[in-house]
Amino acid sequence: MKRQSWGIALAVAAGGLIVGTTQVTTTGASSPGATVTLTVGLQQDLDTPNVTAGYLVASYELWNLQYATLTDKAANDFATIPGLAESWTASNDGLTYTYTLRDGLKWSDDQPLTAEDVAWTINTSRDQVWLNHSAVTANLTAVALDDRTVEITSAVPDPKLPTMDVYILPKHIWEEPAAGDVTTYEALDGVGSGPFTLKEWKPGQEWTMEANPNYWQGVAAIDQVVFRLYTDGGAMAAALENGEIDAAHNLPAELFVEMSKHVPSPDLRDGEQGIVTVAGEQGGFTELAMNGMAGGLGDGHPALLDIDVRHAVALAINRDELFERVALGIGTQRDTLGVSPNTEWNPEIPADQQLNYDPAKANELLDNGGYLDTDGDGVREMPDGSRSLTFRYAERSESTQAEGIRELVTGWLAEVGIATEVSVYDDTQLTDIIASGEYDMFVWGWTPFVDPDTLLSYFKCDQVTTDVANPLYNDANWCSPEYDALYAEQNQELDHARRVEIVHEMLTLFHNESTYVVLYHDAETQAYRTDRFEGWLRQPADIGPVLFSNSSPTYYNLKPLAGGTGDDSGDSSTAMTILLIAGGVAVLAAAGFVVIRSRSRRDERD
Amino acid sequence: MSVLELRDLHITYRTEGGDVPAVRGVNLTLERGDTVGLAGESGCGKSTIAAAVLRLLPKGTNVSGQVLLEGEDVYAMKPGRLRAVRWTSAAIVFQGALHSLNPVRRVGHQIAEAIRLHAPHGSAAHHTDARVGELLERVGLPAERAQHYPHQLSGGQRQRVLIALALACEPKLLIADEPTTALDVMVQAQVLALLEELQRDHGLSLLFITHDLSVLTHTCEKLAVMYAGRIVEQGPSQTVFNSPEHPYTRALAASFPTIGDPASRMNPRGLAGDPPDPSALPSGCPFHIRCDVATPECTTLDVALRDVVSPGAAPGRSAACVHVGVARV
Amino acid sequence: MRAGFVIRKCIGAISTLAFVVVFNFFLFRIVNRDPVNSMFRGRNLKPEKLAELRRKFNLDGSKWDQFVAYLRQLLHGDLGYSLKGFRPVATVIGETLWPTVLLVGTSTFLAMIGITIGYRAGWRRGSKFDTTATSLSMLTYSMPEFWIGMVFLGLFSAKLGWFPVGGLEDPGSHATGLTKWLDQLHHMLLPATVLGLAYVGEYMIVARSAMIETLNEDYLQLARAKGMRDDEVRRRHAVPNARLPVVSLSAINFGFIFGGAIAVESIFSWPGIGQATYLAVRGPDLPMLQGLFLLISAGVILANLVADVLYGKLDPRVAGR
Amino acid sequence: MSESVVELTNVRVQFDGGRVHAVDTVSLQVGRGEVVALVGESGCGKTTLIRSIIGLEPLAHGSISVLGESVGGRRGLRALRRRVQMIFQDPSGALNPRHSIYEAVAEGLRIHKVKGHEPTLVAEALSNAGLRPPHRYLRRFPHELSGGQRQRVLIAAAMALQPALLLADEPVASLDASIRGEILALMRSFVDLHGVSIIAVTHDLGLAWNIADRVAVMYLGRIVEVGPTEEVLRVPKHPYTQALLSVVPEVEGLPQQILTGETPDPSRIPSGCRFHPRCPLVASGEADRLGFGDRCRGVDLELEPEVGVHRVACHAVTFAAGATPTTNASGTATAG
Amino acid sequence: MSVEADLPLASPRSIRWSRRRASLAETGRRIRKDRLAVIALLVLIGFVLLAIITPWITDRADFNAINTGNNPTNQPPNGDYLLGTDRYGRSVALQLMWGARVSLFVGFVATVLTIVIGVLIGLAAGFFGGWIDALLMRITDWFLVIPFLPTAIVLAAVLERSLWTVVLVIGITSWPSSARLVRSQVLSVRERLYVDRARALGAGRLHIVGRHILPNVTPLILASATLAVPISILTETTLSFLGLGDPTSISWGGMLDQAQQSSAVTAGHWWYYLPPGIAIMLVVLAFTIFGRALEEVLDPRLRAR
Repeated sequence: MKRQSWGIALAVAAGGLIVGTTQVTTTGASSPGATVTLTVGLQQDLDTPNVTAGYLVASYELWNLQYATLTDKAANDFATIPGLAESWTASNDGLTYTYTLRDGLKWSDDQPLTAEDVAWTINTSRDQVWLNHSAVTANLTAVALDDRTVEITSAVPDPKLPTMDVYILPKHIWEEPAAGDVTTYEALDGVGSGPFTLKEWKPGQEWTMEANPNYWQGVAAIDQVVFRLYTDGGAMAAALENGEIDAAHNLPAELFVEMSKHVPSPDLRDGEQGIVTVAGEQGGFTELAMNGMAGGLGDGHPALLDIDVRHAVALAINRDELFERVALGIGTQRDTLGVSPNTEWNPEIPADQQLNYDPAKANELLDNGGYLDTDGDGVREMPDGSRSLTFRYAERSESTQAEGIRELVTGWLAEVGIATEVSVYDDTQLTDIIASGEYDMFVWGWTPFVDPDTLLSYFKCDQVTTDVANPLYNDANWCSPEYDALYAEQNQELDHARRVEIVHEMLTLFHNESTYVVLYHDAETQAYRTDRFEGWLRQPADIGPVLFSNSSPTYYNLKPLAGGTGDDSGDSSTAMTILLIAGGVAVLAAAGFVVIRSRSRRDERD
Repeated sequence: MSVLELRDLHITYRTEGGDVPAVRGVNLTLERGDTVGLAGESGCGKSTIAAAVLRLLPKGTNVSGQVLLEGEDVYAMKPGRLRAVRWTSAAIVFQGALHSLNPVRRVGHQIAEAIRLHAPHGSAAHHTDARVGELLERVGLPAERAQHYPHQLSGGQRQRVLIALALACEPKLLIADEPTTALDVMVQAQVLALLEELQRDHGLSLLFITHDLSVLTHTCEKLAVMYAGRIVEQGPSQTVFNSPEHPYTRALAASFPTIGDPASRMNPRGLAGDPPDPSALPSGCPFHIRCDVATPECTTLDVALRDVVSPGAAPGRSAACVHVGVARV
Repeated sequence: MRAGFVIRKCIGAISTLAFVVVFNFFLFRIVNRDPVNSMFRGRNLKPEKLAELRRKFNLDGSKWDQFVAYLRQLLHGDLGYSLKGFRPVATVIGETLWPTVLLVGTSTFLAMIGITIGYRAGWRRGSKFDTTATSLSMLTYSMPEFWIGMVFLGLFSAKLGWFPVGGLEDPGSHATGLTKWLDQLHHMLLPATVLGLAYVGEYMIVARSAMIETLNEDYLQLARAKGMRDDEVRRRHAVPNARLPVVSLSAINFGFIFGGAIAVESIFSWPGIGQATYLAVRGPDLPMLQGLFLLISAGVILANLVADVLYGKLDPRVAGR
Repeated sequence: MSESVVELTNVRVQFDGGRVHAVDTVSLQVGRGEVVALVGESGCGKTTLIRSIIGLEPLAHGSISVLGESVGGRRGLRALRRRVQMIFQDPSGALNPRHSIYEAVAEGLRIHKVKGHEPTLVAEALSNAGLRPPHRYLRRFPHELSGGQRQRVLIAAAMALQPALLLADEPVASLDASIRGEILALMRSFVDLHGVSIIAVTHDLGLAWNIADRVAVMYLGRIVEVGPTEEVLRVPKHPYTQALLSVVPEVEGLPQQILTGETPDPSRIPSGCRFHPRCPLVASGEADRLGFGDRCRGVDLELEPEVGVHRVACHAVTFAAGATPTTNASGTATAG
Repeated sequence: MSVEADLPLASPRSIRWSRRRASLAETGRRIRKDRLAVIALLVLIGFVLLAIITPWITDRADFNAINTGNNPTNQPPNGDYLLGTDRYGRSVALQLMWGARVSLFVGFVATVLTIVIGVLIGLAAGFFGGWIDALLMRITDWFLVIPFLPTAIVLAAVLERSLWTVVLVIGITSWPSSARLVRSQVLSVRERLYVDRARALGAGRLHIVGRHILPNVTPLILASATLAVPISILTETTLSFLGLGDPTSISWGGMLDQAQQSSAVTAGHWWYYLPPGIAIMLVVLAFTIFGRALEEVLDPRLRAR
């Protein structure tokens, strides 16, 4: 799990990242034999194609397509299904799994893909602490029993197994870089086992992936995918509407809403069917966090130690209005954390425990707690009168929604007599401030992995930072032994139903403590054109995104529409020609004018 | 045919503050080989005349009367003809040699430019270069100076370059507008000597404009003294300087003391008051407020230039004062 | 002493560069930040790995040690690593350099049309041409370049669809030769026009006042007296003198255009230095920003040096003695 | 002979770290009520010399004393600058365009805290300088006055402090010829009425003839001839003075002797007699014929020792007089 | 000549005052002749007045998002909302008015900072000369050459986001040109003959600086300050647009940033990004026109022409 801005493979964060859209421009989908190209617009470039070093959302999409995993995730519900491994067996103690690879697996460069590749990837990533592998492989040991059999042993009981969604890398390519500093490897080799492999990267502009002829499920129906970078979301939306791109990821919310209204678009060109918008949930959410001050670091406001104050804060916030006005209703309102894109982990909070907008009750709680406005300045004071209920409120400069949230939240808090002092930080600064504990409340968010364990682990007592130089993950500085006990239990519970139950209990507990006021669950704003391709898949079904989902099954599933036009390059080049001619004429005319004028003027002054 | 003839020339500048009459009815004739000095205080209109001859006045300046260069009215010329006449019929040695030369062009280039502008088409470049060298040597500078930029030359050298430049197209008339004002005495003497020599050798007509009456007396045969846009006295220079008729000329001449003359020893003389503001001239004779012999009629009567007919007066003298001329007969 | 003049100017430029290096280093250490900590939260990285990363970003040791290390790196042409995926800053800059050179070059060229206009306007001070040109220049000068970009993008790309909404070339284009050239031209026209428009006014105004400065010079009067045509006087005598202030201001303006490119490139998704800066600012990717700043400064310092030397060439008085 | 107001002894002024010898060993004495004209071409050091008297240029060598007190050091500077006043060549530049005439005249009074009713003092000063009635001028600004009036304002401001010595740097060079006489007459009247002494720097020999008691001719930082005006201008002894006089149009009868070459450059002083490269005697071979040509080229010399009131620094003169050529002796001129 | 001027022996004070009045009147007269400058000045006065009275005639709370829940969002201009509303239903017109306060405030304060630094350094360099001059000018050259906007951006990116940071950043990056200007003016005034005369009169340094140099440099400083304000405003705008301004206060640049963030351009919400842009343009244009007119009147070098 990670902060929203550093999305990881499975989840994609929205937050304040400059994300892009996808754009699909094809050249000649209609003519047989021509390359079928899907163009996707997005607002974020790759950081690096090197899977051991990158961490941006865009890069995960690349790896999802380029590297197959032992087990796949079902498109509709994330169920673990066979991937490179066609089957697996578990040992009795549940610590060891033996996977059997499919027959005849080949890398895109025609080298055979063997169990040795798998074992090498798992063991090396564990030893070298690769960024995107080590969370899964930290406790694993893999042994290649033969070309098609690999045995993986976990040092601790792990409910996540047998799911093995780690990118398997081609040993013959990576062995050499891994012998040195693997993170400096450029990884432009484009050798993989997934449906598409990297063909070319033009940093700052786009990257192109081409269909892998050796993909184990067979070669994809589209020949290549171009990921096109737009720094400006509006420009990306315009490109989608103009047909320059086929799909867009992370559209600006306003334009997304606007587009949603116009389905099908009234100004379609011939043969176009329209633009479909998709608000894809990933389990990510935005929260207002309050400093619980466990661990003794920092200088949080003492009033926040009082659960009544935290409840009052939660009750003062009209989350429904916030969701409608700031998130524009894109996403879902949920009472507590999302710990997985899979909604089965979300608990139902009993009605009597819900903390819905009720300023009267908030006032009552505060009044009863002795937090009264004794000096009549509209702001309550502590019961002992020592200081006022003025909270430092931190937000991220990267977030486009921060302003709306701030205006509303601070406004509502003021209405129950709680003052705020707003500061704006970039992510790096805010992280440092949170680590130092010198804050009262902040707004940020998380996006979870499919398995809830990681996000749940962040709120354990041992994740409270006590050393500024080595920040841990419990950013609310909240500690509950009860929660910790439940965590330990689910962590090794191999019975899925039971594990879900425990997680529900943990989340309800967390909700009731009101350390986080979960404002809303975000959704990816995506849109695609329906005139050239069909087969768009949402993951998970009905609520998830079509692109940048956990395993991004859409691309392989897409088929070009017969008779679909979309080769608009003719259009634009005609326009360009006209334009150039017009420009040329204008330049000539201007030059002529200048010459004539200067002729006629020559003698004026004499 | 006269080389230059000014006929009833009036020049009025148009400024934001209203019209400023700078020249008010000047008649002047230069025959071939004549050297005429034009003297007067600042603001009397003498430099305006220099600019007027080649039609170099600012746009919008009102000119009436005629300027005849070899019989042809400069103000009736078509632009092409005007350009052809400039520098070939008359050339000017401007005042302030530092500013009259383009600082970013080699001086040789600037001379050559004038030659090329008026050369028949197709004349070879090396002819021009040779001619530039020749001209520079003519004014006492080594030919290599052509390669120098103005700032690399001294004031006197620059003035020589300007003279060479003026000679480039062998004009019949040379107008020297305060050519020595900024120079040191000795250099001034050098330049004056050079001008005299050139005038003699080339049979040039010379219109010499300066405020320094004593310089003119030595350099020019004829002298015209201007006051407030008008010539107030005219005649052979020695007689004008030594026995002026007009009270203004008399005062002006007296302010150049003759060294060795006991009359001026410990007795500086000059003229009270300041030169008149051309935009607000006094009524009558504009000089009357500074004049020590003014009479009541001077405040209303502005006498035109007329011949001095007093007995013993040198021929060709004229003055514009009620006290001279007819009155003395 | 021409050589002496050039050497003097070079020393000046080098000292400025040295200042920029020092300024650049300490500027980014004003705030105590540990990007590594915040960047890799949630990764369960071992402390050894974090320490290794810190070393990589030159964040360990005292400030002085860091500075020495920084200098050593610089001498090897190493600008450090971007926080984005450990890519060497120098590599990233290398990739973004060409599009910016293209864009800034084109728009500078466009903006320099203002010089010609300015000369003419100044020459005919007060004429209708002058009034029109000056008014328009003041107008474009007063508009923030990115705002012009927003308006143009909204009008010509989003609404009218005449131009692509951004990028260097068509998506997935592998065109070569003329097609590629035309494609890039088509993409560049809008941002280059915006950037050019934003600065054309400044060039025009500077050129105009430089021309007006020369208007009353006596050598123009002399040139006219020589029998030169009016436009020749302008071209051969007025312009060479009016060029001097324009040259030195062009160099300074070059820095401004670079600045303007940051916002404009980001609006038009132009994959150049400007967009990289924008992304680095929003990141924030401090090592990247540091490298970019150094590069841009070096570019502008170089431009100034060229202008200085050119100035010496154009005006013999400057380098003459 | 009256007591001396200012006494310069072997004054040397250098610029550019000693590369340029603007003034090179000059001695001069000016008596009370005496007017001395310092003549020479531009660059000969005459302006530098008077600026050094008022402490605007530091001395490299030698000493200056005014009314018996030596100049130099910051202490006495202010007092000195009351006793010595200066007027400048360009009256427009010497008046702050933003200060009214009143302030221009009052400035010195204020600096020196002159006792008395300031407006009265100012009005009197203006009146004395011929600006009458004074109150018509008080509120005016320099640009509203003519050049002559401005120079009168400067003179009024200087004289308001009742100085003993007036230094005039080309006081009429920038004025119209017709105005010059009036200004010179005004200056002379101050000498006659108030007994002020004047050192007037000029390139205009006519000015010297008009008002000066004595003339000192400078060439390349050194006085080459000094003496009573009538003698020096009527019977110049130094070839340079002779040449200078010959080219002045106001002088009748002298055959013109135009020196070749440019105004001398004080950073490159020739060896021997500093005038020898331009000296007509040397150029014509006359000096060699008479046998002192080598001396002209090789031996530097200063003014003759005090053998008379009219003194010269020329090998021809000393040779003719049979006197031993002086090389290092430094004579002091006596006031006439 | 006025009767008053003829009064004999007026007191020095009255002379000084009448002189000041006269020069002020003269400046005013010259400016008044420039019709464009007068219009520019009126525009400026209009904006400043608007900025001043805004808190009296409008309520900041009216466009606090918390109070705009019932307003229509993204409405084009209409009877209720003269310039329409933004994505949170806030009146663009109100934002524009309050934004004027911030933009002008930053423009003025940053300019004051710029000028103060510039004048101190320029005065010191010009007056003391020698090594102080050489050192200060070397530093000035450094700052002059390093590109202004990138420097400002980098500084603002490193420092915390607030209005004062923006002010500081503009001050730090834009002082060199005013320092150079002041220095050159000081040098030129110092060489004037009247300064020589003052020294010859016995004036001390303080007297010369106070009576001659400063009064002659001040008008130029004033003119260049007027010309520096629009640059400060543009810089603030750019920084805000790049997200480096103070997000908690609304400035015109911040509005443009907001417009950009909410995709107003591509969504066709022209009323959101045109008004602040036009306001910036008007103010900058007015300042520039007025500044240039002022410069022409106050700068003797330009006036001479």
